[in-house]
Amino acid sequence: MISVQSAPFDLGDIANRFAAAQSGAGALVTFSGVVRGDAGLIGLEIEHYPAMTLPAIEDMVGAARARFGLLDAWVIHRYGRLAVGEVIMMVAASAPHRKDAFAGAEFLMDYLKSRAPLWKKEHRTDGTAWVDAKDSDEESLCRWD
Amino acid sequence: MISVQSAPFDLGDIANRFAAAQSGAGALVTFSGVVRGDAGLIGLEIEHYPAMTLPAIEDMVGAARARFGLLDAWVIHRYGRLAVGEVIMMVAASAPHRKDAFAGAEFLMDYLKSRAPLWKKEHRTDGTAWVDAKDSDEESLCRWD
Amino acid sequence: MITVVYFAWLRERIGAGREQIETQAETVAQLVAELSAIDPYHAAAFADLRSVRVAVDQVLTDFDAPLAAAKEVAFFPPMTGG
Amino acid sequence: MITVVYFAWLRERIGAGREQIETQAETVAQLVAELSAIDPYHAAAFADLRSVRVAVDQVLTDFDAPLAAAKEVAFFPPMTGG
Repeated sequence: MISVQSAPFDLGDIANRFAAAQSGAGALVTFSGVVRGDAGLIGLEIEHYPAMTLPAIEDMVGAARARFGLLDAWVIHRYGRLAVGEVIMMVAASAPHRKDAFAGAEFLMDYLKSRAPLWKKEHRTDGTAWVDAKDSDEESLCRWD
Repeated sequence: MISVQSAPFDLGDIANRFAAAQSGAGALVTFSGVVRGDAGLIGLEIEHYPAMTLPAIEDMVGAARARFGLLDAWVIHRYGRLAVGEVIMMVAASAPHRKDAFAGAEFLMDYLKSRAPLWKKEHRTDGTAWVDAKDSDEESLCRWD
Repeated sequence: MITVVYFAWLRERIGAGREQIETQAETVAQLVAELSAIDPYHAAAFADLRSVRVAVDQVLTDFDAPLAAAKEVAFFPPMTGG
Repeated sequence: MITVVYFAWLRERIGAGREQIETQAETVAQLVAELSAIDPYHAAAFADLRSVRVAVDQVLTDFDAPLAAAKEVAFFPPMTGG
């Protein structure tokens, strides 16, 4: 299941639905990204490229499944305005063994961070600013080359 | 929160309670281990050393928090008889950034696998057998040295 | 005729998310040169191409890519999803 | 007097999860030698120490460890939690 949506979602509900949908998995890993309450931050605004986002994420999920033998992988990503503490996105990955489930989830996160067409803008008490891509995210992606 | 229990638990409920308990976290990682339905497997029986299990896991959680700057880490582990498909255990880790949340959860899993006083016995259609420790689990643990 | 779309600060700097362009450009780089000549806002948006990424028909590519029969070219900053 | 506890296949092989032992052993290894002499079941349990782990007063240690004032010594196979 891949969803790019403005509506909030319940991470526990998704985790349970993901678990229930698996067969043969011994390991389930989830990652959830949350709007971190840094000093002065009011919230995030997330923009995306609707015609490209879903196909790009589908490609990443396909690559992760093939590379790590994942049994399944789900991605949910929100766009629009999010308040501090809200869940931005979630990845779930299942595999027979834990190593592949962890690696698959990390691989997906690295690709989503730097290759999915989404952009974050911070709304702060002192103004707004687009979030700069981090060198560390690009380096994190390189380790899968 | 650390719990060693025979009762089943709802992983989505734990994931939501963990998320709600965090403050300042940008990244939440959960791992859930499930009884994999290998051919001939009826279920697992998990034995543990009650006087040692909780303090041993507390030490691991303390080490993970210190090493990766985790904001929080929860461990729930079941013992007793589990059927195929049941959740054996769950780890949740939170950190400001994803790298530490992933590493903290993997570190905890490696230690729980090989250093927490728990033992799995397989009940199979053709008999019972204690699960052998895997060399790969010991090697996985060594990477944190 | 090609559709050009912009996201994030490129969209804000140019003042539009989408425009139709009549062009003979054969590569992305040639299209960028034409777009930069439209007005100072476009010029500013493309002033430092190290901060600009491009997708042709919704597939990430680079500035040397041919446009061929492309219908939609998108320009945006490095992604910050996740 | 020391309490010795066994888990998993060591418990099954010895046929008991717990026993009280009167011992003058100064190290875990000396205790193992005494326990092995009790009967063939104990001997079998300790036949290959590469497959046995030990905790003294609920802390993992090794066979060289002193018993000192230890109250409880546990023997078990390599752990298979998680």
